[in-house]
Parts: sequence; C-alpha cells; structure tokens
Amino acid sequence: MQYQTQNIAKTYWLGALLIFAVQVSFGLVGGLIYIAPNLLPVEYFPFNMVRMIHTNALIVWLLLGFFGAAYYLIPEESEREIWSPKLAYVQFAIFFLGGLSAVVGYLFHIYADNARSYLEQPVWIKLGIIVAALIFLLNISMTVLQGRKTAITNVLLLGLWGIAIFFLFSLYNPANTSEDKMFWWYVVHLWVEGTWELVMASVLAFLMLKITGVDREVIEKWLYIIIATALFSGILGTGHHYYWIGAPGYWQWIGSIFSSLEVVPFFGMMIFCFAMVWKGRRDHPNKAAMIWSLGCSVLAFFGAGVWGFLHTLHGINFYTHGTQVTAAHGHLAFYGAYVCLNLAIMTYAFPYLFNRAPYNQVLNIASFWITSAGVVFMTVSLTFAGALGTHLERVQGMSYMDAQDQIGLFYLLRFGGGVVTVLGALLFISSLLLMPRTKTVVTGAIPAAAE
Amino acid sequence: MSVTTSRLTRAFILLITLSLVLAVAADAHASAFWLVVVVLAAALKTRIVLARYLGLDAAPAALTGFFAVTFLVLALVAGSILVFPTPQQPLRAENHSSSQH
Amino acid sequence: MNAATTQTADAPAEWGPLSALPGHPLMWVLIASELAVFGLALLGYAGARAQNPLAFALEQDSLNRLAGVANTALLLTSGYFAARANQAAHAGDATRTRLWLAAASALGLGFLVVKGFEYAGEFAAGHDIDSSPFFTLYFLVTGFHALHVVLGLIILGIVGRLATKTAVETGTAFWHMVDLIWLVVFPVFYLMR
Amino acid sequence: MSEVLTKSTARNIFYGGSLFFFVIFVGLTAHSRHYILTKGTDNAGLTESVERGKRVWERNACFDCHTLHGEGARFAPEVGDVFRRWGGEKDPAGAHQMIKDWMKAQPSGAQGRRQMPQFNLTEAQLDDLADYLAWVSRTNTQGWPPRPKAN
Repeated sequence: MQYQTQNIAKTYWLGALLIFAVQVSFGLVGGLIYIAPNLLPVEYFPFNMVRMIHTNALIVWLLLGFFGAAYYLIPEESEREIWSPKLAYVQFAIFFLGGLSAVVGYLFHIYADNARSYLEQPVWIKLGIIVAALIFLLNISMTVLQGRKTAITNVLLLGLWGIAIFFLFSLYNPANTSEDKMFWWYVVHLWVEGTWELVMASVLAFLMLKITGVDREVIEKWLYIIIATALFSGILGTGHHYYWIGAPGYWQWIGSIFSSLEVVPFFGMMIFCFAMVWKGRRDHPNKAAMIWSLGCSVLAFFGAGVWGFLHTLHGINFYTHGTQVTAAHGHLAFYGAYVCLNLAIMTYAFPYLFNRAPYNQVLNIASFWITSAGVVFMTVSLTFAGALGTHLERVQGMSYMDAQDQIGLFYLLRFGGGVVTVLGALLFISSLLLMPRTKTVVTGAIPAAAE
Repeated sequence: MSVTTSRLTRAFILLITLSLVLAVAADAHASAFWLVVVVLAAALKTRIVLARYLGLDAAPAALTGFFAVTFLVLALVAGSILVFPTPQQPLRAENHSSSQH
Repeated sequence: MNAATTQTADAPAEWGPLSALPGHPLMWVLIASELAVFGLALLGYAGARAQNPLAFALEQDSLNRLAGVANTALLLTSGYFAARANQAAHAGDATRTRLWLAAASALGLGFLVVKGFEYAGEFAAGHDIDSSPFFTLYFLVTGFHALHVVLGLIILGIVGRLATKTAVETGTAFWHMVDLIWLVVFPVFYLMR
Repeated sequence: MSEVLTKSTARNIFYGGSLFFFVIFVGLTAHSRHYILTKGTDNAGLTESVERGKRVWERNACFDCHTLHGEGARFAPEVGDVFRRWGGEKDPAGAHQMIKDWMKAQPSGAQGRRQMPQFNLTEAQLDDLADYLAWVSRTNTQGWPPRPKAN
C-alpha cells in the first residue's frame, strides 16, 4: 500500500462483506421456502420480503465493493491521496446505514409506496443513496482530475458517473405500467449490461496490470476494445427487455440483434485475462487473486454471455420469458461478473491493507472453488427447472402450479447448490478476516507492494 | 498510400458499371439466374470497395476476412430465396393491383 | 493528454492484427461491430422472408428501385471523392483534402435527401415501421443505415477540420464502411426476390 | 507514430460511438413511449382506480413473487393475463369478484403448497387492484404469453 487513504477501502469492504453474508443467507431462506413452503410462517417470512432482501442486499454490497475498489485503486493510478478522506467516511456512513436500514426495514414490511423490483427502497433512502453517490463522485473526480490520468481511471469514472445518473430514473414511476417498465430498465439494464461493465473492465484491467506485470500500453488498448464492444452492443441490447411489455414489435429485431452481440465483450474479457496471465512476466505471490480474476472472466462469459444468449432471441424468449431460465441466467451472471470481481479485488488488496503479505491462501482458494461450484450447480438446476417448466406450461399448456409441482426436484437440487454457495461465501469471509501468515515463503514470492 | 489515382478511378468506373448491371437485373424478371447475377455483382462491388476505397489491398488477411463476411451474408440470403422461392402465379396476378397505388 | 502519456509512442504493433489496417484501430472495432449488426439483421430478414415469401415479394415491388439505384451511385461517387481526399491528405495538401471531403459530404447529403423522399412516399402509401414484417425490417435497417450516413457526415466534418493524414484515414474508413453496408443492404431489400 | 493513433483518439471514438448508439436508443424510447401511450396500452382507460391499483400492487411488492408481463419473481403465477384467464373478457364483473375473493382467502394453509400472505386490503383497495389487473390484461404484449391449447 503506497497511499494512506487507500485504507478507506478497508471500511467499505468490511461493510460489503457483512451485507454479502446477509444476502446469501436470505437467498438460502428463499430457496428453503421453495422446497418447504409451510415450514416458515408466511406472516413473518413471506417470499416477497425474502427476495427483496436477497436482491437489495446484493446490489448494496456490490456497490459498496465498487466504491471500495475505487478508493483503493484510484490513489495508485492517480498517484495521489484521495481528495477528502473525511467525505469518504461520511459517504460510507450514509450509504451503509441507508442500505442496512432498508434491509432491516423490509423485515418489518417497510418499503416504498411505489416499489419496483430492485427499487423497493423508501424514497428517503433513495435520496440518501443519491446524496452518497454525489459525495463519492465529487471526491473521486477531484482526485482523478488533480492526478495522473489513465485509461483505467477514465473508464472507471465514466462507469461510476453512469451508475449515478441512471439511478435517477428510479425516481420516475409513471401510472402507465408499460411506460414504467420501459424506464425501469433504464436503471436495471443500463446498470448491469452497461455502466457496471465499465467498472468491471477497468477493475479487471487494474488487477491484470498488477498481477501479471504486462505493460500498461497493452492493457489499456484491450480495455478500450472491450468497453467499446460492451457499449456498442449493450445500449441497444436493452431492446431484449422490450419484447412483451406493450412496446412496439420492432424491439424484437433490435433486441435480438444487439443482445446476441453482448457476448463479444465478455468473450473479449476472458481472452484478455488469459492472454495477460500467459504473457505476464511477473510471478505474483497472490495466486488467490489471480484465480478469482480468471474465474470472474470465465464465469461472466458463461453467465452473462452464454446463458444470456440462450434466451435472448425473441423466438426463444417468447417461450422462456418469465421462467426460471431467467433466474438461472441472473444467478450466474451476477456471480461471475460482479461478485467474483469484488472478491478478486478484495483478495488482491486485503494483504496490503492489513500488511500481511504473503499469507496462506489455501482457505481463500478453496472458497473460490466451493462458492463457484455451488453457484454453477444452482444455475444448472434452475436451467433444467426453467426448460422443463417452459415445456410443460408454455408448450403443453399445463397450469402454472401443476407445472411447478413437476419440477420440484430441481428446486431441491438448487437448494443444495445454495447451501454449498453459502458455505463457500462464509469460508471466503473468514479467510479474509483470519488471513494467516504463511510460514514458508514461496520461492520467487516477493512480499512487496506490486509495481 | 498504395492505391494510385488511376487505380482508384478505374475502381470507381467499374463500380458504376456494376451498378448499371444491377439496375438492369432489377428490372429483369425475378429468376434464379438474375438472383445469382445480382449476388455476384454486389459481392464484386463490396470487394472493390474493401480493396481500393478502404485500402485493404495492403492488409490481405483483413480483406479476405471482411469480404468473406459480406459475401457470406449475400450468399445466405440468396440461398434462402432459392430454398423458399416466391410463388410465381399469385405474384403476377397481384403485381398489377399493387402497382396501381 | 498530459502526464498520463508516460507512454511515449503508440507503436502500431501493439494493436495486434488491427494495426495493419488504415486509420485508428478502434475505428475498426466499430466497423466490425457494425458489419456484425447489419449482417445479423439481413440474416434475420432472410429468416422472416422464408415464412412468407409472397408478402415480402409484393412489398419489395412497392419500393422505389430507381431511387435505390440513384442512391447507390451517389454513395459510390461520394466514396470515390473520400478516397481522393485521403490521397490528398497523404500528400500533405490540406486544401485539396478539404475540397474532396466537402464534395463527398455533399453527395452524402444528397443520399439523405433521396432517402427522405422515398420514406415520404412510403409513409404516404400507408407503410410504417409497424405495418408488416417486411416494412419493420426495411425501416429498421435502412433507417439505421441512414443514421450512419448522418454520423459519417459529422465524422467527415471533424476530420476535415483536422485534415491530418491519420485523421482523414480514420474518418474515411468509417465513410467507406457506410458505403459498403449500403452495397449489401440495397440488393437484399430492393433486388433479391 | 502519428498523433491520431494515441489513446485520446481511442477515447474519442469510444465516446462518439457510444453516444451515437445512445442517441438512437433515446430516440427509439421516445417513439416507443408514444406508441405505448397511444397503441400499446389502453391509456384512455387508465382511470384513477387503475392507478391506485398499481400503487397497491407496488406497496405490497406483489412483483417480488409474481410476474407481470413476465417480469418480477417466478415464485407465483403470471398475473398480466390473470383477468383474462379467469374469464374477464366474457364476464368482467365475475373475474373482478374472483380476484377479490382470492385475495381474501389467503393464505390457503394447504400442505406442500406455496403460501400467499394475507395482505388485509380494504374493499376499496381490492377493487382498485382488480381494476388494475383488468387494465394490464388489455396491454398489447405482441401475443405473449404463448397460449397452447390446454389439455
């Protein structure tokens, strides 16, 4: 760690990890309700509340992770301290308490009068999020503007500004449901398949720069190619959400064409990561961080790219829309692209933040395989549930609940995958908190800050 | 720049000539023969634009790649027209009515 | 850029296979993306047509083929002028570069005018983007192409102001791509039946 | 190497290209909004009751179990067309009443069956909700969902 203010990231990431634990636990509760609907009293654990906590906690901790990543990597990239550490902590307090009180409030059925999926936060919490985002952007922009400008900070900043700007659409909720849905996707799609991808690409580029030691030149050119293909396809790719919501039929063409190209940037990221590791001259001691980074690119390619493409063409989506196929895609895409990314940068940075490099990475590496195996197993189970459910309900004409009864086995398997995922997640968290020092120094491992 | 002015001008003249061929084909009666003529002429035009206008003469691999894409698209569309031809009889009958508006 | 440019030279080799291409490599990423988009759209057209060849043939017949041929000639000539501008830029003659680019842009503008009249005629005949699968695809693809012509005109304007060798090379590469796409779109929609 | 191959040009091409696609997207969104308000939905029939019904739907986070036009959670059945499935086209009053009765009868407590909570809605809220579900069933969803001949 070269800059004092990189320490800010520690606070953000510890907060993120706490909410990560909440998120996966409630995921498990949701999976349990699927297989044992009478076990938990519906007055206290209605499924909608459980799902709300699961999804909102996910968004909150991923964003906390992104903020942490920004506070960690921007000083190194800009070659100066964060403009105002005090503001950074104020922002953390607002965002973390807002996110936490939203989640706790849901337990008592306190959510927005005009809630929409992912946007259930009461208005005052939404406003808090916006205030926190403004503080963050001010702080980060001032740091970047005064320091060295690199492609990584440029892209990261663009992504973070985009996240804040598109969140403003969460405040717009027209009475016409179809119009409402159209602008709801301005937040949700343009986040996860637009601005978040910019953050992902720039953080991955930073990790590759540090871990592999490949020239900045090479990495930044890759970065531009990846984000260019991401936005050229992703913006009009939004059309794949406009097929059946009351919007014009031409979206079926626009959505199918552009979103089938959304695979390209994810493929590019995967090739990029492997090519960099292959070319890399540096034998970085933090193998765990490298595994998380490579795993991120591979699982994002499959989850966001391949599983997305599976049902993005309008002829297929006509049948699979609104089935568990979407849930399968959602789980692997969020995990691969954004969860792994956050865990990768944390794994990379924690030894520096806690001054423990090198450390014993066995637990951390094990948690990668366990968590990923769990999520992949969940995804496969849900894909079968979705494909079979689609056939029974949408092709054979069985009623919804009858079809659901036929696919109960896959929900049981999904729950099993969920248990493994939660164990993996807890293992990851404890591996970072314990971070045992290794007794034997690996040859070639240099316990100095990278670069 | 590898392409000289005279080569460029020849490319341009060839392109316009091919366009005239296409225009003739357009007025000719729809048939498999004219379909193939249209595809070949159009493909040749894309190749000239790629090689001379875009200067991909200097990058043969890229020329082959980009040309393959445009040719493949044209060929696939033409192929599907041959596999799923337009029914002839009703077309003629309705042609007159549709040309009136 | 400022201090960020610790990297002194952007050696072309660092862009890998893209560095052999004229103009800025990232422009070629854009060009390749566009070709993919239009390629997929035209394959989609073939699929949609296969489900109802008769309706497609009838509606194809109602297009104004003469306007299409005229527009092809306009774009090809404009492309020729753009290529001449590129030559002038390589010779270091900024004035000639700008003149050729202006000529190319004028014909591009002519393309848009002709296309505008065509659209007006089609709207007057009661066709629009919702009216049938053929016209949905027709308006989407040709409209998207026409927007590329607009973008191309803006780009030609920008590189005309700079009039440097690589800027013109980059800008005209995009313009030729617009030309190239029309050469595929035009026969598919107007001629192949 | 010349000035233009630098990263600032890469950045400009990236910004320019993205802006181009975004402008098209915004234009199409504007057109779609117009379409939705004129053709895609029954905007003229969007009464105050329908709007209140939408708020009931949102306040109780119904979408966190049900899908509506295929969007939401997949824990419970699609409701975009529930009014139609329950015969609302032939007998609107009957379907309206069925929705209200259904809401009042929850949770069923049936073993092995997913449970819907009791939301304790007032009679007026139930009417609004039923009106809302009737309104969304009139949206032009381009033929979705597929309706195979039921056995």
